Amino acid sequence: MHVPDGFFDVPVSVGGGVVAAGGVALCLRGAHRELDDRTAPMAGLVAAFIFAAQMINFPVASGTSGHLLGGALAAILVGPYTGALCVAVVLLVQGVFFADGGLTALGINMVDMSLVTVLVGYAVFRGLLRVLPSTRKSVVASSFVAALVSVPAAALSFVLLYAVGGTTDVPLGQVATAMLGVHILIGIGEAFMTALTVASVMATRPDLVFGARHVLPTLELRTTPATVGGS
Amino acid sequence: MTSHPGNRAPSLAVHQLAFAYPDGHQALFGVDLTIAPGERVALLGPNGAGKTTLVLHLNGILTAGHGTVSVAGLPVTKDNMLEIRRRVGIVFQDPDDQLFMPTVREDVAFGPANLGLRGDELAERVRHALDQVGMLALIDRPPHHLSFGQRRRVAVATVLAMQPEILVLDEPSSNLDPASRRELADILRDLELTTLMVTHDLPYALELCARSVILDEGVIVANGPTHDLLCDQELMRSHRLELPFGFDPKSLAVPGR
Amino acid sequence: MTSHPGNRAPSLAVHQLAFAYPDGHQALFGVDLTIAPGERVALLGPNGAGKTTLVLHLNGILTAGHGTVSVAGLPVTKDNMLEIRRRVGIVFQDPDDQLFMPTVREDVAFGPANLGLRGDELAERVRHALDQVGMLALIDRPPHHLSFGQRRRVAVATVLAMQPEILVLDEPSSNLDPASRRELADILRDLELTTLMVTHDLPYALELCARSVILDEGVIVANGPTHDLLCDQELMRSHRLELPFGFDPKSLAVPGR
Amino acid sequence: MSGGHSDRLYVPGASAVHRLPPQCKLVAVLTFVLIVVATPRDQFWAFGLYAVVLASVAAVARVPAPVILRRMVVELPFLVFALLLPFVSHGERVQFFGLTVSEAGLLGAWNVLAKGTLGVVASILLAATTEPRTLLLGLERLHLPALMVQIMSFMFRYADVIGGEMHRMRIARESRGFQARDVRQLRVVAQSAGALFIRSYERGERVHLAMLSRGYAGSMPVIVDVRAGRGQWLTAAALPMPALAIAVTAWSLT
Repeated sequence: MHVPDGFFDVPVSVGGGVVAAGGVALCLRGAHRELDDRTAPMAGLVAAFIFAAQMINFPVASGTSGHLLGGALAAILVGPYTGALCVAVVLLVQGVFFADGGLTALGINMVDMSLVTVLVGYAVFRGLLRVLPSTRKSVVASSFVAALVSVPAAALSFVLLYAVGGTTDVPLGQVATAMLGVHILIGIGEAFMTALTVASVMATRPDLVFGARHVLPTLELRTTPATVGGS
Repeated sequence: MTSHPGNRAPSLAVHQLAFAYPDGHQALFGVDLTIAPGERVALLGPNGAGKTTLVLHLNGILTAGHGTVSVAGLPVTKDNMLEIRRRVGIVFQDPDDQLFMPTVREDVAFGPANLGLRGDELAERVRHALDQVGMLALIDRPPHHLSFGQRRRVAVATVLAMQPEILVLDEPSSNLDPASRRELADILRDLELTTLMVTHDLPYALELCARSVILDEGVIVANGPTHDLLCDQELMRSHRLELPFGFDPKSLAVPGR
Repeated sequence: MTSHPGNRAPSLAVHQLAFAYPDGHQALFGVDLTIAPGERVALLGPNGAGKTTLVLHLNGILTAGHGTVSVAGLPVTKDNMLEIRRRVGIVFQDPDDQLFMPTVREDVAFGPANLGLRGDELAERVRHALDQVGMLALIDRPPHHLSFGQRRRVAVATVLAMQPEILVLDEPSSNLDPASRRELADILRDLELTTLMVTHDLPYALELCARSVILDEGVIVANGPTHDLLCDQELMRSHRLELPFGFDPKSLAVPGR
Repeated sequence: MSGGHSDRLYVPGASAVHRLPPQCKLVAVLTFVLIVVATPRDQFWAFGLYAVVLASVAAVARVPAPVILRRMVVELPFLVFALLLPFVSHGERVQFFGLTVSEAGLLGAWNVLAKGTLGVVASILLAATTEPRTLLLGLERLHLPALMVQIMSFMFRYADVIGGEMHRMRIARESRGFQARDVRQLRVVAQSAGALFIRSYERGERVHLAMLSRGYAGSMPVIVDVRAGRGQWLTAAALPMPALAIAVTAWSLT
């Protein structure tokens, strides 16, 4: 859903740009707080990963395939600030270097696909973890719901923006229903992919799942007296 | 497990294979290569000679622009791709490209499970393959946490679990410490499986393979006993294959199989 | 460029270095190592011996739990970290980790620019370093367009551009084809720079380094002429260092510097 | 064979367009697209003239038409959306090729198609005449935050490396008989993605170590800089200025 030029009128396009710039500036500061002087290489590598992961096609139903958007996944793996920043970088690169998404719509694209997906996805994820027991299963389940909700949330924010500054007069209720319907379907694919990816990282390097660091087991201490001669 | 009656079809038969990449770069210019059942052959050649391109044709990842490949008599075509991929077991250079599952067990089970194996039969395949490379004790560990040498051995097991007709190894000795190198050589020798070994490591080729072929600029330029090829200084030099310091094949007896 | 008066402080002096990782795993147990200006020394040892941990202490990426490291007389401490990192040039094993800038020129300039060099002086440094490794012609290329051997050489240049006191190479011969291996050896020999070479490649160690030390289980267990160590079969075997097939150091004259 | 595709964007050349400093081109393209977006949709002739302006830039830069056409496929998903607009929009119905459609929707579809296409072609020309590296320098000159530019720079450097790893992992999977046929194979695809993430993250850590070892202390040194003179800014204005003239005329006619 990389919006091209001409979809939105000039005021909303510019407004989107201003909001996106503010959001990205906030994320830059947040990421720098989390990663310090590692920010540039780490965020760069994570952005490259998202860029590559978006090229992984996975089968949806016989014949059709989908691909990851990655907002919720990035937020859960590397934290909301770095995650949103990385997705924003990917969108910027796609717009400026690959002509994928209009230059005037760049702000709107960033707001929908980076800020909203990450904000909603991460809020849902952390909210669920707070009420669920501290287990790996909860982390995976929360990832699933977070990703599932994040995609229609982005679609909804798109519809809202369109209501304000869309260039064609369409019946908004119908469009919203259609957009949500389609994006709930896309969200299911996103949810499976996100949850399974988080599960596989949890299995090998649980410390690399930012959103679930508190679920890490504490070190086990063996306080039984040592037997002489070993077992 | 691997008895080879004399009149079987060759494990691998490559005939007049030519290939150009979509960008127009031609990598192979008519390669002929036949490997008999049970033989171990080294594929030598400088960087950019087309070695990887050739390997990717053996199991149909790339398909020939011209010429044919067949494995134990079965031609590599779209229709029998699954059987071809079972028959040709490729161990890639970087074990991290090959191992992606959370545990060693799941990684080794991946191939045979794709072939439809389930339950006890699958479990037995996995155990046997890991046993062949001496890694059975690590079956429940994440591959990510193993040493490089252990990962290389698990990568070999992932392919052995498919009971291949021919084992294809891409730079098997790279990045191994001396002891891991020797241990892998012992394992490969004990397997008694048809093997094609793509390598820069000339001593390793001499140690393991009675016969070698040299690929350069997309054609086979030499084919013969490894010892003879390595002793032909003129031939070696002209294909950027130089023997390492202190290694003199002339002083060695020809190793038997 | 590299004249070494006899009475200078040692290029590297490691004294009683011990270190444990935050998770409690102790990797070094009191390492002593001295390297004189202009010397080339090989650091041998099996996987997991603590070699990487030691290397990361040399330029203060890790800081000692106990003991000291000093480079040409300057102790490795927080206060003089920039000068230490100039003096100790580490070439990491994977050139893709080391070449992170968009072009070869910028990559080689990165180190000296961090030291404050600008303009013509910087440009001259870059050109000279690339010239030393024979890569000047590729100065404007992106690193990912180079072959593996070329990238390894550019990685060496990135460090040479800082005019280090000591060059530390982590597995310099890994993944190189025979010709690239030899070309790199020629370059390293011509540099005439104090060098510490961490390697599994025993023939390469013998070819390039008159002296070797063996690190195992966090201590230096042997220190002497490379040729002598390699000929001591008992010593080598007990530290998982086995000579490759067909390589017999006894049959070789001791290579001079 | 190489996994990435960032190289394919740039069409090497030495034309006046290629030689312009990147910041001039960025500002020119952005202004041009903004003007196009702000043009009243019912002034059909204006969009024809914009296309002529872009075509002359392409001619000066010697970017072949097939290259531009091939890259325009990124626009396809929105073509579908635009085609739907006449059927779902409000307003008076009119006959169009035998179909009853909304007049406003028809205009809306035209609006999106015309402006979207001009925007895509302008972006394609920018990427085709400027190396990614240079474009990054231009963004830096235009005061995009330095940290942002660095992140993009690392992303460009490693997109091919990670793409290559991904490509090799896929080949290794397929070599063991894997075919991604339906939803049940999703787990395997996701596990590869997880492994790829861990590899990327760990490479980031190693790159950071390598940077520290060469004296990195938190800020990247400025090694290459691109400056633009008044003349170059004027040359770059050759794109937005005619567009502005067209737009002003279009506005005055409505």
